[in-house]
Amino acid sequence: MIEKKFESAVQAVSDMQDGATLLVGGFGGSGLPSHLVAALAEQGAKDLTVVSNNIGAVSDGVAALISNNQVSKIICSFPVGPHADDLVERLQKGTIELEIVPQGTLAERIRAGGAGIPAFYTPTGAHTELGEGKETREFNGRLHLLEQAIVGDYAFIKASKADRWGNLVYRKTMRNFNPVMATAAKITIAEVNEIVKIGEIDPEEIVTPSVFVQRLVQVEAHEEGKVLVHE
Amino acid sequence: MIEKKFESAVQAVSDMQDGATLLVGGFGGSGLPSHLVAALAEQGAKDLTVVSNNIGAVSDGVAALISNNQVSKIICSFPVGPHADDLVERLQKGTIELEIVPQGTLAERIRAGGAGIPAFYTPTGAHTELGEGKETREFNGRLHLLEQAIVGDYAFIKASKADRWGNLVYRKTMRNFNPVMATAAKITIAEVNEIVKIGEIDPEEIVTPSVFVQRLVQVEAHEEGKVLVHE
Amino acid sequence: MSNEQQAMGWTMPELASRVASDLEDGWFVNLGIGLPTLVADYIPEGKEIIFHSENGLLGLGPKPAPGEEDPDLVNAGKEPITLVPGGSYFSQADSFAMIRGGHLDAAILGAFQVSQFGDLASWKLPNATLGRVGGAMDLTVGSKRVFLFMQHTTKKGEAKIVEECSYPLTAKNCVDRIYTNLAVIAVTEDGLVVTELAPNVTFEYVQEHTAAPLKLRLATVRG
Amino acid sequence: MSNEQQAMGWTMPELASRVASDLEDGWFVNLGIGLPTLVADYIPEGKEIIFHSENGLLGLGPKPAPGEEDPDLVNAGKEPITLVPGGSYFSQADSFAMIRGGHLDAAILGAFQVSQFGDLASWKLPNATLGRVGGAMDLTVGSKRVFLFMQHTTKKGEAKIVEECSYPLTAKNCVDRIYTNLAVIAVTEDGLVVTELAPNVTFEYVQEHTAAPLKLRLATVRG
Repeated sequence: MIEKKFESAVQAVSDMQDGATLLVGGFGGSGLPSHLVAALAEQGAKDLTVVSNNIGAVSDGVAALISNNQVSKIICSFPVGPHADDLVERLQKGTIELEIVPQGTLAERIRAGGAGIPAFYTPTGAHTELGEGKETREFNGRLHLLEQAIVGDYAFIKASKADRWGNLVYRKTMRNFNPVMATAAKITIAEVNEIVKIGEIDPEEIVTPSVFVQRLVQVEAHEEGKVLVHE
Repeated sequence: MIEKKFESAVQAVSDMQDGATLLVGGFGGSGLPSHLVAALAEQGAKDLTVVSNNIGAVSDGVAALISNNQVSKIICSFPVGPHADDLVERLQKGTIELEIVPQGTLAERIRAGGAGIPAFYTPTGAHTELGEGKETREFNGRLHLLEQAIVGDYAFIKASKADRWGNLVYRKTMRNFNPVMATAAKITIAEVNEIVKIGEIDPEEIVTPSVFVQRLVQVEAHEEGKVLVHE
Repeated sequence: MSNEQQAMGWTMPELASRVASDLEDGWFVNLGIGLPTLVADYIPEGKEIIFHSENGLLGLGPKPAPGEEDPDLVNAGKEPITLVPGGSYFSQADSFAMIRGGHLDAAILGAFQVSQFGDLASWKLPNATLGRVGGAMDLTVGSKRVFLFMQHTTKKGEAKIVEECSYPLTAKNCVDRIYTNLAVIAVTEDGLVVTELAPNVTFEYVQEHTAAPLKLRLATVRG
Repeated sequence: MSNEQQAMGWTMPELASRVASDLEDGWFVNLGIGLPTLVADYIPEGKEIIFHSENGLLGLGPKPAPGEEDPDLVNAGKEPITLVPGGSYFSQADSFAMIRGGHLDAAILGAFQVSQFGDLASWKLPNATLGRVGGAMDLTVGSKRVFLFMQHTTKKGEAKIVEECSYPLTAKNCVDRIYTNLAVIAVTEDGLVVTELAPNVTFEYVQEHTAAPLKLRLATVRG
């Protein structure tokens, strides 16, 4: 019988190794799997490559792992925010590497990773410093960059509801990077507010089919009306 | 005020020009926009390039346009079925061109067309006759083909329900190529069984957001229990 | 000079209203973080404009009433928002497929600099350690029209409309129209063309605060 | 000889049961059109195997009762099917992202020919005007494991397991295991290895009906 539920976030991340590549969902605090991030901070795996859209928007996101010296490389689109100081300091010391990627290219590289597409061309970033050193090619008279897929060893994602097989639904803009990161890791761990019986989620409403989720952790929903992103 | 509904399938296709590229959704008879196809057969535009997964599975699909001599090129994955005779005859006469594309590559080329990705690499079809003449490249020690996006002038798709803005939901495996083709045409025409008021479709359930649909036509649902695909 | 200049012409709400009047019924429009979000408040009655937020929704509505904020419903600036009836949610991959695939009728964005060729610089200050690219590069290459919504000069009074951008580029040759407190300027193959002047602003004044050559070709007064 | 040979060893339902016993609890499995669909009927109790159908669903269930067919619910062979609780629907792009992205634990497919290197030919007869590629090329390059489910020879008694495929290839070096009415054969770096023989079938008989060298290395009898 399929059982993907782990008793705690700490248990779900316990086998993470130094040097792993980790995808972390969320857009700032919205849809951020903060319990999994906290568990990883406790677990202590180091030398991580972390892929996440925003770094520094909230204190309980990837910023916590940076402050904890667990991260050697960041791939993101928006490394700016009230909690980016430790990132800036480590960049200046040269103890962390930063790769800034346009948000759509970041999403597409992750989608490609999940979809078995090793590389694709995009017009985004051509003629800019983010395109420097990348292979280019013209299509329809327009310059494009060759971009490579991103695949994670682990993905931490957040959803509102799951069933035992790992089917997931989200709430509103909580989706953001979560459904796409779910497809692109060897082990996707979903932090959810509710686990319901098989068959209780309408098959037409499932956003992330069960095949993409390896582990589930149930956590408390954040308090009603508490906006996590404004600290 | 946004109003995408046309009075009839005939009106919705009336401006189609000779030489247009047309994407037709459906997988055999499942999710096939048969009223739009019939309207186009009546309208008579010729020299069409038609992109559709199955050719010949059902009589009221693209096979009808081929028999009507409206098609000069077919791009599909499965040109075989009880209604493929006219295709075979025209291929032998050399009056129609056929490009067979693996189903996943077909879906991905259309998705790329809708997503602004002009080309991508896939392992599918490497070392096969369908890959002959295509640019190849190794990634991770494995041979890949460079595949180009497909964009349509029109897409004919089928959905079960729409609202005035063009948001769409589907029924079961009716989805197949419909949501992806909806994204990849200049003018997407959706044949739907029901048009409901704005706000009546749960935003979490919308599969094709309104931005991808330019025209709507309401048609009768096929008869309960009638399996169109077994003729 | 700066504050004096920035006080000239249209106020930002007036400019938002001016931009809103150019959006057409049924358009799908992305509003950049900051000033451009003002535009949503000035859509004329009877026009349906559907706003896109790149974090994954179509149908961005007004700010929620105090106490009604939902942490799972935010815009690209991570501020609480609402969804209008007819709105929808989708993932980042789908949101940027929409953007890059050319499905948005317009993106209304801010700018550090814009060149006479429509090159845009908006994501990074020169010599900054960090840039904040977010969705800016995708929106500028993908949207059918890119409109800038900005003060005509910097707070220090420096020209933002220039011959060549000296700041890191967001995209080349992508801007279609520039709305500033002083004027509406079209980017054409023929260079920058002032098509409208704010009340009590002369063409000469606009040219004086612009570091690229301008032409004057006033559009017929809109009904 | 042909009918005699095809009557030897396991019947197709027995073979389906044999394949089903090798599928592991929790696997996501695609069953090719035709014979392989038999496997779904023989999953041992207590094992949860989730079947994928490339036209866009996970959780393929048994055939509907007569009169209960739904034209909007079909499998990749366009036959009416059902969905089990926990199943889901998705588009072709998502379905093949799942396939090509390596998310399926196994694909169980038919074959015209398979070579000693695991090259597969399954989509087109030599010199045919038309081929029916469908999802075969994606499934073979994308699935974690490719199992063939087939008669050991053609109806005419010709070997289907060959040194080099003479039919157009579906994919190179993609097959992991071959289940036929005569034997279970693993494709290894060391060549084709018979790991199990059907009742009353000798290794020599299998070799005689196979146009590529076989090795014998019987697996321990399964509990």
